[in-house]
Amino acid sequence: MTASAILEVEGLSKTFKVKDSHGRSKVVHAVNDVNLSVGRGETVGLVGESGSGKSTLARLIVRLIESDKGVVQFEGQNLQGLSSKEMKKVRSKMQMVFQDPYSSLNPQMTVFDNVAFNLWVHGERKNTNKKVMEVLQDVGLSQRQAAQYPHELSGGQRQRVNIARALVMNPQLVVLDEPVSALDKSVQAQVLNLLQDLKQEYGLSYIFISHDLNVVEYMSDKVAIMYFGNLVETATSSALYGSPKHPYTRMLMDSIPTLSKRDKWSGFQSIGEPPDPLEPQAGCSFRSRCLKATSRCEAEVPVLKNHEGGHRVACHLWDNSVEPVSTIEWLESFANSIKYRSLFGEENENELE
Amino acid sequence: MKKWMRKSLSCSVAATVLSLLVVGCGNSASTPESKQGSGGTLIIGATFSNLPNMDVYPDQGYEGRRFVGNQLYDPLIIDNPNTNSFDPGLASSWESKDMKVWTFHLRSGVKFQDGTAWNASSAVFNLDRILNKNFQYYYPQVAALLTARTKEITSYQAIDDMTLEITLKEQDSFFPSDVTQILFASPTAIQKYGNDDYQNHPVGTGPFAVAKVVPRQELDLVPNKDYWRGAPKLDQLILKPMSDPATRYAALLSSQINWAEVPPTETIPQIKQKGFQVVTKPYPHIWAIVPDMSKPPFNDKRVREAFVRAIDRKAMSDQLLNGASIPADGPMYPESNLYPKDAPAFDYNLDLAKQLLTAAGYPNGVTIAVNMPSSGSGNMWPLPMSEFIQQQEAKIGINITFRTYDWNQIITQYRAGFSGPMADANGIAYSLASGTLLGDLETSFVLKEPQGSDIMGYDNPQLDQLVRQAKASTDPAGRDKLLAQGWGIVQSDIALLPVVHDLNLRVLSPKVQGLVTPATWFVDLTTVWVSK
Amino acid sequence: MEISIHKTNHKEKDFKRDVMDEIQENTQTRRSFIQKLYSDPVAWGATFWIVLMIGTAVFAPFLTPYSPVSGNIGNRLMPIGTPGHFLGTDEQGRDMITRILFGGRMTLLMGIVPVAAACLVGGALGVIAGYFGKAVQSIIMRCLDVFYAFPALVLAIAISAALGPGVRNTFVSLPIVFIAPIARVTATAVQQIKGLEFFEAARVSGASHWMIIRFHLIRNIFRPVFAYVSTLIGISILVASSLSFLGLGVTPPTAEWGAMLRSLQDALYTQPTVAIAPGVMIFLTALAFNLLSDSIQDALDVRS
Amino acid sequence: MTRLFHRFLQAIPTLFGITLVAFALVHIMPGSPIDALVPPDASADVRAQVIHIYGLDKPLPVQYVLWLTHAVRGDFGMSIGMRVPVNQLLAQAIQNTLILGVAAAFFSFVTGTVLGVLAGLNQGKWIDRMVSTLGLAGVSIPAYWLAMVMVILFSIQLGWLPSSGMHSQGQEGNVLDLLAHVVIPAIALGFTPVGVISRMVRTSLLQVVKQDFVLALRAKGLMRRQILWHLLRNAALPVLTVTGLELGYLLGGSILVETIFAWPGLGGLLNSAIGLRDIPVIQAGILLIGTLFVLMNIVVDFVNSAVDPRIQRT
Repeated sequence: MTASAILEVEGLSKTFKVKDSHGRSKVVHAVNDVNLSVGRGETVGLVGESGSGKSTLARLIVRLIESDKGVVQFEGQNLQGLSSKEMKKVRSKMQMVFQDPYSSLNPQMTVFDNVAFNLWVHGERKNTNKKVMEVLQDVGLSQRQAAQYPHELSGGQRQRVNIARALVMNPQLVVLDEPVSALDKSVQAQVLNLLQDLKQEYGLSYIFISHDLNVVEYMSDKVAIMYFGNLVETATSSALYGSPKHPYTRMLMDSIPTLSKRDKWSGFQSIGEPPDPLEPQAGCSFRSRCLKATSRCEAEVPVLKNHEGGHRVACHLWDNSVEPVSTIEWLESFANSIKYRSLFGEENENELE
Repeated sequence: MKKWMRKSLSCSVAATVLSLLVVGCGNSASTPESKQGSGGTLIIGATFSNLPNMDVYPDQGYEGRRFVGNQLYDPLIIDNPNTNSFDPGLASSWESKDMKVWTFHLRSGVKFQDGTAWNASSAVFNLDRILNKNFQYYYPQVAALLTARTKEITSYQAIDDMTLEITLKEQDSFFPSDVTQILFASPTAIQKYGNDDYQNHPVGTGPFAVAKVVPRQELDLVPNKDYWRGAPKLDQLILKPMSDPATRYAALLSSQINWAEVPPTETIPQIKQKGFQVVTKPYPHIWAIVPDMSKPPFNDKRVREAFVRAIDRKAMSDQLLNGASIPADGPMYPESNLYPKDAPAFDYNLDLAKQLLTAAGYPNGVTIAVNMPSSGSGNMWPLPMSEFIQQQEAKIGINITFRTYDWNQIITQYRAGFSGPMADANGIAYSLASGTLLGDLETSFVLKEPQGSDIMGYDNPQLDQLVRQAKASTDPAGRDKLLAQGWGIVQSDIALLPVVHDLNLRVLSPKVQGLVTPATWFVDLTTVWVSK
Repeated sequence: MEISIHKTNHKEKDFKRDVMDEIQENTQTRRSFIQKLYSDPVAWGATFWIVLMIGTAVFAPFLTPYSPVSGNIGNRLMPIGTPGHFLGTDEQGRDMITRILFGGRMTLLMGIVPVAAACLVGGALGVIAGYFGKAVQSIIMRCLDVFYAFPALVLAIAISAALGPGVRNTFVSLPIVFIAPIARVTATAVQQIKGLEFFEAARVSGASHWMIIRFHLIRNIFRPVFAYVSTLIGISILVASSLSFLGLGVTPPTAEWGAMLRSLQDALYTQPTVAIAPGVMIFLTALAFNLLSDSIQDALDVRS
Repeated sequence: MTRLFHRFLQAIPTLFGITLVAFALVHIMPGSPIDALVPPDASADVRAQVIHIYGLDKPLPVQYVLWLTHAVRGDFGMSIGMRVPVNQLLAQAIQNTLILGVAAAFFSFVTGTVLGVLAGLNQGKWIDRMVSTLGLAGVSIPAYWLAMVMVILFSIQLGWLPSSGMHSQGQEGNVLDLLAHVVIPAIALGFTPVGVISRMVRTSLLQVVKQDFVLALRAKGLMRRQILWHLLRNAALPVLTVTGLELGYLLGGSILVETIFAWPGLGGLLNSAIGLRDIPVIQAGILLIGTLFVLMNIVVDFVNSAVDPRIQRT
């Protein structure tokens, strides 16, 4: 909770009502009591499996969907309860870049119009032309491409348009929702570098969402790990990657051996199955996949507690200040105990492709 | 009276031409080669869109009465279809000294089709059913339909087992013709089935009895072997509702029926060529537009005259209808003994029509709405006829919007008059069997509802006076003279916008024998047989 | 709101991709759409017939010396090939060519106007239903379901019967028939667009509903909806002429092909060729619109 | 089964709406229904009596509830025009309409399948194009006009078939006679769906041809005819579903065709009831058609999703 925080999220929760296969109404806690702060000029990485609630959290922050509980403070202003008119002013300072370069651009509008639309919305008619062309240039697109339609561009180019659309508003904070996951590896690097450059140039703060730990490490100052709607561990990038504390974080890291690991949708699925969100279990939501789970984990939900130097983790194992089993030991016993043994090997083979 | 001479001459010429053109075949039908024979199934394609209900007052207009009512039931007095005179029916004789108290001597030995004996008590049962509100079997639905015929009756009683006495409010020499419209049903059947269900199991004294009903499709009748006038010659009589002329014609050509009412007029030459019998004969009938004389523009006689003069009724009869009608100048048809020979004619004259319309204050024309039936008894071919009139009137600036309704609806609209659902209409195209009954003049042009149907808001004290005299008259010849005079007044006042007189066109298969072409709307089917 | 829970994730993604692919493909055909139509001889033929019909309908009074409403009763039911009346005359002695030319006016109007009107109303309802989702959508769609529950012709007949015959009432009853299907197609298209990220991006920009609908929605649903609506014109022509044939639509003396068939029905046995002529026109015109619609769908490649 | 049950539950609001439409439509008709019941020259108390008998003196919502409660029990009252229970009329009419409908569906199914197979086996050739044009012609042709043309040709000119009605005199129950009567109306009615069905057959045939098992069959050395039989069996279900859906269309087209042929079915009954303002019949008829249509859609939907689990409609 630094004074220079541009965004502070406190106790943010969101539940969805869904129907299960039998048609019964169920409540899913998509985001559960999340606290997060983003400092000015900072990049906060948000990591989690698909379905962990990170996209929902992003949409709650930019108020694409309304939260049930909690506060989002942007530049000290509580966004909840703002009228759509007041919100509109905030929106110019807080933008979002979407994941899918295909569906995130209006196919019936030119690149220029796609970007300029944001300016039209805010009634800026005067320098539209100049501003749009500038920002397109900044993201590395040419004048010719401005007049083209999205389908005439490559995936990477489209993602540049996507970024340009966010930047044309001159925002303070950009929420990047898996901005490179749909791109080829080589293009990913280009876009990531572009994002780094733009951050300097425009003085931006980022919330960078990804399931790819390597990418997050490269981008982020601070990292938050999300599991099942909860933040389970937050720390500076170096602290987290240096000594991951939560068993889940360890699992994630150990399942991705190298930086060049191919992006795969099922990347995290290899170790156990997450529980059914429709039938949440009592206690720690990770305990079914955790080898060190105790009776306490079944009874009590762990809360995010501070450890050394702002490294926070939500795990009962760390309450007793006892060093948990080493990672290797943990993994071995895990591999022995479950029937997914062979999966690690396959992951490794994949990496060689 | 040069005028009527000319008119009468043209009429007779027209009639002669017509008889040469069309009636020629009719004659052959009325004088079939073999007068002897019996049996066969007669299948009639009638103009109604649905089978009429079969209570004593069938709906679907006179078509329902002709083919259902008169076949199942008998009245006390029969309006002879061929001679235009009264014949004894269920009463073998009747008399009245003062035209107020009428005594009917009932025919003995007559039985209803279910064996119930016909006598004064069954007659009273039937009258109670329509006149006595306290009677167990009082039936408002039928009673309402007969109001115009029973309006004069104050009391009735059985003098003895076979004598019925009816007392009227006032002298009424028209009463016998009203009596022809009151039919008698078996009290046993009404008691057995109750008023509502009775119409599905009708029992009368008539020449035919119901064998089978298929709603909307056909009514099968079988002859009443014990019919008091002698059993009908047919083995079977079948009625089929076919509201569309083309359907009737097609059915005739493909032998699905052997008797077609009013086929499409343009088919007449073809029909003859194919050897069918084409039957026509003048009878009391007028196809007219009944104007609303209580509001503009038809409150002005000049507009009414202009309207009539604008229609080329000769072209309509000869060309559009291929000779199946004769032009009309008034409600009474020329062959009638009630025809007003000295009444004015309104020849086709566009210039005069235009002048009259201008004089009436419509130099730029006027727009009117007229309701009309889509088909139905006596309505001939309403669609082409109304469209023809529409074109003709447009030439002098009268623009007509025709609105089409089902015939049964037009009947109720007509009864309701221009104050009810027709309030926005200026007229209604309607076919009247005017002159069928002695009381028609009074009912249509003197009495307003509920007793009569002078819906056009027509009033002429001179006519009222004449009708009152005729009604009280005890001398039939004098009465008819007065009535003819009355019809003349109606004609010269143009209380009805006359178009054409129907000639009752029907087409029979060559196998249908023995028909005596009737001079009225009604028809006697007991003489008919169908050869193999 | 669709929640992205683990199990459905793949499917949802695939679905999005499908919709996008479709839109992209359509966009790619943007230029080739006209080219495709241009190189389609059937489309040419159909367009030629429609343009011919429109032209003759507009210039009908200059193309014929006769009146469409009044004729010479002495010349009724002349056969085809009569000098001066090439297609013969009708039961009132009116020139058939004249009647057919003027009748084309009504038929074209009855094909296009109700569909256009239904498109405005049904399109708006569909956009509202699809855009605002959930409660609004169920209310609108449940109401429209009721109209969907009748075969088009039955609904048109029932409404026309209730309102009474006449051209004006036909222009009320026909659009009502088409509103429900158009709204449904539009709502489906909107929902598909709504699931796409550019739509969310527009919302993040703070754009008003109207801006989003105008720039992001209507542009993207136009093609599928247009392709669907083009199939309705032929149906509208048929339903309208059916109403007139039953006496529930255009009333005499106005020339309209269905009404002409009705009044010529009695002449079916004496002058069959004259009596069926208006039906040929209905058939050819409906066919032309259907062929054109088919070609449009092919060119837009939206037919599944 | 639960899914089917759910679909029925979902249809309840729609069915409720249909009853509202059926009730409301006749009440926006101009003129009071009482005019069809009682002549105006009837006395006031007679009028009042009849109004009371038909319940027309009650407020509209009450009339609606009364009508609905009776309708749910299958009692639609007495026909005003024909004074027989509406049930009786409807039962007979729907039976006759079904005869016509099934005959038409049979015609369009057989013709559509044959044409579709021809087109599918000759993909891209002239016969394929002919079939697709014929299909479009089917949906462009006014059924009533086709009926008129066929009557001229086959009844009047050639005298092969009867021009109207359901059976000849005294031939009730004679199946051959009924067949002779049903031919023209069934073809006129069934011509429109031929195009839709043939297109469907063609598509599913082409889809099946692509599948491996055809190759396998060929490899097994099966005769061409035998392969075709296999193909048809695999393409049959979607085609049957489409035919089922088209039955709903036939219900609509039957109004015109039945009127022309004086076929005593539901369409003709409804048309004449409209002319007569026979309110109980109109209401019951509209309700019946709407309900049949909805049920048919549910069944078709259900069969569809049962056969092909990929199709999940909301």
